[in-house]
Amino acid sequence: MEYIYASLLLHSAKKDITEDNLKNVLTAAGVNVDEVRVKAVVAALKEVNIDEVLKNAVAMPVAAAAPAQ
Amino acid sequence: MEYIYASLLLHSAKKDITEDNLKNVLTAAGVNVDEVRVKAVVAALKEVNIDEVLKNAVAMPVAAAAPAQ
Amino acid sequence: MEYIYASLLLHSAKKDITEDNLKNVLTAAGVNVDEVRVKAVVAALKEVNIDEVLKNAVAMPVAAAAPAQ
Amino acid sequence: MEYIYASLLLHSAKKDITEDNLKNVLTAAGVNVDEVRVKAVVAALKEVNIDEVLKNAVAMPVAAAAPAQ
Amino acid sequence: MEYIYASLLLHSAKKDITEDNLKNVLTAAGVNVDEVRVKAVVAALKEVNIDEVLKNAVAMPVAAAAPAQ
Amino acid sequence: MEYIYASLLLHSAKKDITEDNLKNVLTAAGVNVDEVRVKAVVAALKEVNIDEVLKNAVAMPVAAAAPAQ
Amino acid sequence: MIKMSLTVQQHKIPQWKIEEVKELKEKIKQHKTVIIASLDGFPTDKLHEIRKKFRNVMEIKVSKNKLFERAAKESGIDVSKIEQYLTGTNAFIFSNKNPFEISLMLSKFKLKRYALPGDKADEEVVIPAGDTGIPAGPMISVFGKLKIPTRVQDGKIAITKDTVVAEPGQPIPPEIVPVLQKLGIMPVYVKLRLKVAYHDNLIIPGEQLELKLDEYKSQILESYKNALALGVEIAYPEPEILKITLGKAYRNAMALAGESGYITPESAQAVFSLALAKAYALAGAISGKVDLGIQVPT
Repeated sequence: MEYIYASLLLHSAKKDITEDNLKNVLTAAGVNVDEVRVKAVVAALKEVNIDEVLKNAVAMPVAAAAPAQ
Repeated sequence: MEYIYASLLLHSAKKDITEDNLKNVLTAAGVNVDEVRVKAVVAALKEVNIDEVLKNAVAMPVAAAAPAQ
Repeated sequence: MEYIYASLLLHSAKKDITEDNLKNVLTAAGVNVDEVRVKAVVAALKEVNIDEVLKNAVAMPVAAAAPAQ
Repeated sequence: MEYIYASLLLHSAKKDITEDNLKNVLTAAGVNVDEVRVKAVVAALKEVNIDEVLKNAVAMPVAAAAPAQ
Repeated sequence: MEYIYASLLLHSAKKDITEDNLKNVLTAAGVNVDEVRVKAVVAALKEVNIDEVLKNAVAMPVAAAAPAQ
Repeated sequence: MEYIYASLLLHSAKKDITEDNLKNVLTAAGVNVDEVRVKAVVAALKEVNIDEVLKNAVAMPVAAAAPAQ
Repeated sequence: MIKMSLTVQQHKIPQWKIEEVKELKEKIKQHKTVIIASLDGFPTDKLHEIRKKFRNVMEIKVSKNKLFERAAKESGIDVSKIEQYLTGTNAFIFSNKNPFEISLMLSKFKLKRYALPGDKADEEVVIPAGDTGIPAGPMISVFGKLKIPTRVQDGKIAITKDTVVAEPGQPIPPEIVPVLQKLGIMPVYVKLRLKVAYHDNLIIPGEQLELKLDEYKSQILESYKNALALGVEIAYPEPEILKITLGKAYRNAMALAGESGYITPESAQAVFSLALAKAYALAGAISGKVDLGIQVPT
């Protein structure tokens, strides 16, 4: 999930999710960056309206059934 | 949410959520780091069992997301 | 459900759900194509606004069953 | 979602979700196949019990949709 | 439920739900038509926005029976 | 959904869901009958225990209460 | 000469004060965190319990504000930023821990005291069944008024049943306060109020020091949900996310099957459930007006 968190961090900090930015963040977090993956994530996120996705994520019914132990 | 995303990034990368690590990640993301906040987050997350919180989240519906346009 | 998955694949790839396209995909997946089914599916889907269906499918409360441990 | 629908199609057709099979299906659907993504999806799905996931998905609300227009 | 199914069939086929239409459909299905009931159903449905009702039915969580096993 | 409603009507009227019966009902409802679809539905229903399916559907919390007018 | 010695005389500071400032300076120098905590209204005997509990983590010193201010100034702390907190009676906490951690530790350590008239209960106050040792007398009517069942046994009042006299947050009936003391029940929490922390040249006001862990938890949850949602949206190939994406794809397929009436053994349930839901909705909409001869679940 590192690539997703790093992307969300950038988005949240109002920075563009570019390959360089993503790599910087991941490297700073001590992640061994996989160039191809970075490219894939950046490309995929370009087609997504992140704000919209997050809005719906929050609006989601949090029927958080706690796992029955 | 930058501080939380950064923390989850570290957690996901199996790094300790220390002040230094957090500051590094935030700085790499271009965030103007607030020292007090970093300290607060680090102290709070020492008390919170992130894995436990996430486990409960998984029981949760993540329907998510706007229709792809 | 192969015919539905194949249709969704085509829809997702922004291709028309025609008999030929459906047959191609199904064949590539190693499915023994049943002409009647193909025709039926193509005809039925013509009457459906797939985007609308998907939007609603996703927006629905996904009252997650707690993962049985 | 193309890679996901293609995977489910293969699963539903009781074919192995291998890189080759996935590529064949995607190509037949006219998708420009991204080798890296195929690898990633195949690898990730190896760790997922698809039948289990689908069973749980059904425990969730059976979809639905706006009336066909 | 025959009268309801027949009404839905007519509605779905974009035909008016008249006494004659309803009787025709029911008769074709081999149902012994009850004139009074036909009249009552037709009259009652006149006051109902069927599309609206169906839309709401669908938006509801049809919480699928979890596969009992 | 016409084919489904017609099937349910026949089932509810305790008639066999044969191609002829289905065609009769659909024709009576003014539907332009698509032979292929009729065949597909009848064939598909042969593999399904409708009573069982309906029982489960009803057993479900089909919260399909009428919308308050 | 005489004048000079007079001046010295005037500025003569008692030796103990000099010693104390020196000690405070040492402690400031040796610790990264200095917290000023208010002792106003804080029972001093409880300070001892805190000291005992946390002696490996922090040192607590009660001192005069003036002396601390002098020590702080001489240690190079910008006193102008903390002098507003140097009023009333204060304790000074020295530690090398992150001040937020200190704050958490202190808030988790429940110190209890006896109730005073007018106090609210911090936890459920139960008068336990059993002998009270209180001689039968006017107290019987107090118990009666509070609906505490009693009987007299050997001239003493005995409670016959555990009885709650105050729920958490409720005021404690003043009449019962002496009884609680007699029974050794301490239903009120005391907490050291942290006024400000000085740490690494940062001044952190007390209200900021209180970490709301529940908020952190919900933020983590929200972040995680966001990550999953975003991951699902781009069908990110990671098992954690794929599980959800597969479920979504499956539900999409079922929805499409349902809406298009596509029947397979797998989709039949979805198809007929949808059809039935619609049928029942329609039946429900007219059931008040028409006898359909069926039962419509509502």
